[in-house]
Amino acid sequence: MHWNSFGDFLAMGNHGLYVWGSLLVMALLMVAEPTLVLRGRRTLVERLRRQYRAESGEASRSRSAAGRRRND
Amino acid sequence: MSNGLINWFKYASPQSFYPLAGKLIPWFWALAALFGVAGLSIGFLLAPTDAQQGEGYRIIFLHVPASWLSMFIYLVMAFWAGLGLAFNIRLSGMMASALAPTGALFAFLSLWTGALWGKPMWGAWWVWDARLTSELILLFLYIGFIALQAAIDDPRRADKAGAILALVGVVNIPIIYFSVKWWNTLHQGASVSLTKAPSMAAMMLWGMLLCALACWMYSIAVALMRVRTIMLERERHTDWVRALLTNQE
Amino acid sequence: MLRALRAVIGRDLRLAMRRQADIVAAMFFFIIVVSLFPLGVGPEPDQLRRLAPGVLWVAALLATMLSLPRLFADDHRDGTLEQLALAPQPLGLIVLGKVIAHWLVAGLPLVVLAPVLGIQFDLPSDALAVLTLSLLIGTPALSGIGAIGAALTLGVRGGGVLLSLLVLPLYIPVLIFGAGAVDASVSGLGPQAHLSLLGALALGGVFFAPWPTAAALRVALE
Amino acid sequence: MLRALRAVIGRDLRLAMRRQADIVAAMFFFIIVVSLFPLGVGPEPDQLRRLAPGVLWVAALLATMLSLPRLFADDHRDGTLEQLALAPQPLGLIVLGKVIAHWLVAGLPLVVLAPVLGIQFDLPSDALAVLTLSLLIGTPALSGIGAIGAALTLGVRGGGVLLSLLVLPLYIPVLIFGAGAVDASVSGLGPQAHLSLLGALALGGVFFAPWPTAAALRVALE
Amino acid sequence: MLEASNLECVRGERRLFADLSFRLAAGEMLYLQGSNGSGKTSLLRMLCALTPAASGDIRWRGRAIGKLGEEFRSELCYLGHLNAIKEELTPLENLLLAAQLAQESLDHDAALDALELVGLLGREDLPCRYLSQGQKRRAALARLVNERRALWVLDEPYVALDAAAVELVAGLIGAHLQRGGLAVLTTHQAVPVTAGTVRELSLDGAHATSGWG
Amino acid sequence: MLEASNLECVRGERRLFADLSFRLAAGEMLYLQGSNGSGKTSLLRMLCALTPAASGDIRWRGRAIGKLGEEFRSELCYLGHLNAIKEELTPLENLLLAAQLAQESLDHDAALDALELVGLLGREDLPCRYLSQGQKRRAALARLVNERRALWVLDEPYVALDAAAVELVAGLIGAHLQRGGLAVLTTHQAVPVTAGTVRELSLDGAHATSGWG
Ligand code: HEM
Ligand SMILES: Nc1ncnc2c1ncn2[C@@H]1O[C@H](COP(=O)(O)OP(=O)(O)OP(=O)(O)O)[C@@H](O)[C@H]1O
Ligand SMILES: Nc1ncnc2c1ncn2[C@@H]1O[C@H](COP(=O)(O)OP(=O)(O)OP(=O)(O)O)[C@@H](O)[C@H]1O
Ligand SMILES: [Mg+2]
Ligand SMILES: [Mg+2]
Repeated sequence: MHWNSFGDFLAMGNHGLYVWGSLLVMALLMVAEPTLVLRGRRTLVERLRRQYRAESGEASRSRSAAGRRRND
Repeated sequence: MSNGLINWFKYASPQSFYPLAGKLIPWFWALAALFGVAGLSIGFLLAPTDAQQGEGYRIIFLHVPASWLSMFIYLVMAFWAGLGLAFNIRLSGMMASALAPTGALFAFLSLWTGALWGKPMWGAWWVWDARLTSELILLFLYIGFIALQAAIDDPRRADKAGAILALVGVVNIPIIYFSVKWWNTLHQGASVSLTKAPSMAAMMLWGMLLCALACWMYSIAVALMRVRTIMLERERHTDWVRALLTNQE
Repeated sequence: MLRALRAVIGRDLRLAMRRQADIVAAMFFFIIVVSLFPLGVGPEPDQLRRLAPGVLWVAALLATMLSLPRLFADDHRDGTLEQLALAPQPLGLIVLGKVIAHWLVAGLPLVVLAPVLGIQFDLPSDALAVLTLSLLIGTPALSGIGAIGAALTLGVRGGGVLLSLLVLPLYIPVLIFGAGAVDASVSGLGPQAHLSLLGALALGGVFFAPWPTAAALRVALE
Repeated sequence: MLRALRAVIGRDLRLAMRRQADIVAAMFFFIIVVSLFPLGVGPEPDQLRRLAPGVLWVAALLATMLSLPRLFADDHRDGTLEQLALAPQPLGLIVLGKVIAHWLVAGLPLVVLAPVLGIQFDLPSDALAVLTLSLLIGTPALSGIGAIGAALTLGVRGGGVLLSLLVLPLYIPVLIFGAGAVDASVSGLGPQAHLSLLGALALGGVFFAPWPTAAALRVALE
Repeated sequence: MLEASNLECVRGERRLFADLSFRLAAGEMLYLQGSNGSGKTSLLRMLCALTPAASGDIRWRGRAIGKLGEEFRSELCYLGHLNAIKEELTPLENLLLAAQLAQESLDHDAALDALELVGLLGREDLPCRYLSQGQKRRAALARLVNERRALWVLDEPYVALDAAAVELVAGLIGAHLQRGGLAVLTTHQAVPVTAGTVRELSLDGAHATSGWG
Repeated sequence: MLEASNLECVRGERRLFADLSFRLAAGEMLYLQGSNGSGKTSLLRMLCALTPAASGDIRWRGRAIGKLGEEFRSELCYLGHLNAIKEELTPLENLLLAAQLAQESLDHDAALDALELVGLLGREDLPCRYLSQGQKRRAALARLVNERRALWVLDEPYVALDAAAVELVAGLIGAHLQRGGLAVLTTHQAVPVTAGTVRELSLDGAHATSGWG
């Protein structure tokens, strides 16, 4: 182990701000990216499921739906 | 036709690639975590202080992998794009689109870590040096690629247009890589190369390589995740997606 | 009156949102032009610092100018402009709405970006503040004045470049006061005088320019 | 083959002549941008001399870029592009013709003007010669590379600005070598190395770029 | 209501027509005929005060339209050769924005109904760029469905439309006339407008002057 | 000569038609019908190899047009919804340049004759910007007068034309068919082509598929 104390480790020879700034941002973005991808995937899957459900039910109902909107 | 080629085409169809990718993703995550922990502990806990730069040099374990990956991902992206253009394989266009954001991320990280390194070492966040500038251009190329694809609604057209741009932009990669050689600049030259023996301490080298491997595995994992999403989106009218999403609740 | 104004602004903003790329890419154009200069001129920080206000202002001016030809051309081509001219509101009001929308889309992003780019040129922080302020005041003037040029060159042969020919001379006062304000603050003279002149230009650009613009549009439609 | 090339060039030149304004105004744009800088930056001759190559090159680049959106957009809008794509010649050849015509209209005038403007910046005469030469070699590359961007953004949302986003990164090497050549000659290093790299870019831009451009056009027409 | 007297139209150095006069009352339609280039579009643009006439004057409710300005424009609906729809926007957005600009209130459902009527239901959310030529024209014509302004000036509205759509638009015009509206229309096809009074005016006939002005 | 088999057209997420096949021999004309948005323009562009078909193939003299490339294009004359004339140039210049690009030789006098035929004499030196809508279309159609390439693909050529001009264009197509040419044509108006054999094909009928692909 190279470090004498945890304080030294954090200080990074007076360059702590730069080193930890780099590491933090890098880690943050590398966590954020897969999270965003996962979230995008989840919303897409939900949207598609909804769409499929609507379509399978719609074939029979589409006429009347259009008609209903005309009336109100 | 050889057996290998047939297999290749089989996996090039989204339908069979989708589950395969799903199975591979956890493995790449595991590898990324493994290499990452190893690389970072070597880099931040074990590696000795640099004689000239003090402890600030430890940014190298972040900066260099990010820089390498930003260039490498562009090459891979261009390769997929070219393949798609030449053979009209649906998968390759999707792969190219999936890689672009990750590449842009690494280009940004290279700039960010570089800037944070530059302030203590050079006394400036930014200098208009050839390497820095060309890395900035690389970021612009990624953004241009993403913007171009986003501006075209028809995915097939978007793939083709993006592919042409990616292939034309490849010329920038050698410029970035060799910029330090061609212009004398502030930025460090390559200290790892295939021809020369590495000019840095073995410990540092190992840390850097492990971190780079971690980033590499990370890129593959994220790209695979993203390509699966893109596949669902683009193939939403095919039966296999419909079956997939309506069956597994 | 205000409803009509809001309708026009809303419509143009919606179009800009639909194109998305427009806003983002206008900003990137600004960034890229600013970044080109150090490449062409060389990297000495001291020289760059002295260049910064001029370069940023010229880039802002060019970025605005680049988006001008489309201000009315799209509407002209697809016949919307005729409809606007036939709308019950005064055409000047509609133009005012379009100018405001143009500023929101093409001017405001530049203001937001300027400090970040200023850092790249190593500007001191009070100069940065003045730079941003001068852009905030000056860019509306650019949109307003630009609209006159855009209307005058509408449907005219070689419009795009003719437009810059017409508009750039009118932009020069804005450029001089804008860059001058930053220079004055750097050299300790205080930017107030420049900024208030800039403010006068902006008021004129936004509230006076729409009327000649409207007249020019009617001529273009004849 | 050559006849077809000549037909395309002739047609584009005739259109440019008919618009006249185009050529004249491209030159004026160049002049005005170059003249704006001293206004934004301040008048010290020494500083201006050092700025000159960079400013002139950046201005040339912007002037070229400004004329790019119309390279194919007009033909696309009025249906001529479809006719070109259906012509019996290879589309790449037609694009080559259009690139050459574009250079004659938008590039060559800049080359002719550059020495005059260089004098305004008090450049020594050998630097002037190198500047002109570098522009003569470099501007065809700008036209060729620009054509790719113009084709890729054809009919795409937010085309004009997206175009500059795509094209400027590709222009940067041209800018670096071009301004670098002038710098090198001023500092006594000799501009040959830069000029020959520029030449390579120009050859690539003119003879290689038309093919990806043609591919992009076919994609745009789909 | 609409009255034109001694109109003259000069384009470049060519006089297209001169001494043209007509009157149009409520519920009447003027069907303007004439071969290509005879000046129909030019006349319609004069009626909208977009182009000034070389001589003669045009009155609306007895007052010169040049003087009326906004008052006249708020009673006028013009549809030219160009569709005036934004290719980036969807038919629905185009319709709503057009209504907003004309300071009419049109709610979402009414707009959807109008689009259904012109056969664009199912495409209401597709950017107009993707529509076929005829569908674009339909998107432009959807404005007419809820249009209640008094004077309609329509320049070849039937272009690119299929037979069903032509019937439909003719029906819209007919209904407008029956509500007491006025319409001026040109077309090279048949005009299947059955309601209201149709007056015909041909620019090829007496008013046409050929040769140089 | 021209043969299409099992063509399928998908636009966005919509399948416009599928399983469309036809054959066209020398001297025959295909009159393509269909309501707005049924895919006529899309089909014509496929026939010109501008857009790839989703599936199916198109053959010209027995060979796939995708493979033929320039050989096919040199036998093809396409006229779309857009006029492909330059507004800055005069009709005469437009005509001469179009011929040059198609690598045909057309001399000045022949061009003037063609313009006279389409009724643009006296306007041959006026920039097309000033022409009326119908005159612009005529300027575009003037290309057909001396056109000897085998396959004409015409997308609504009659739009904006007056009755006399429609007759004229129909006559040109008839003459082309009698010379042994082929033509594919769409229009929502009547087709007064009398010479040659006219085959009709409707996209509204059997081939149309609605809903999601
Ligand atoms: C925003 C600023 C910076 C950017 C865009 C940048 C970009 C790059 C790139 C693209 C590479 C990889 C290319 C190669 O391996 O040869 C790289 C490597 C490297 N950079 Fe930077 N850099 C920046 C700032 C810095 C700073 C301030 C330092 C240190 C003072 C630095 C030190 C290094 C080192 C040591 C390497 C590894 C070279 C090697 O071993 O191959 N960089 N940088
Ligand atoms: N500058 C000019 N010099 C000479 N003639 C001109 C000029 N500008 C326009 N014209 C002529 O004026 C006429 C304009 O006609 P307009 O557009 O009103 O015709 P139209 O009746 O609507 O025809 P179409 O049925 O084709 O739409 C055309 O014949 C055109 O050639
Ligand atoms: N991205 C898309 N998504 C959904 N539908 C689309 C898309 N792009 C085009 N379409 C549809 O494809 C069809 C294109 O039709 P096309 O232009 O071939 O029609 P057409 O038969 O020529 O009609 P017209 O008679 O109006 O000219 C239209 O119905 C249009 O709405
Ligand atoms: Mg007309
Ligand atoms: Mg069509």
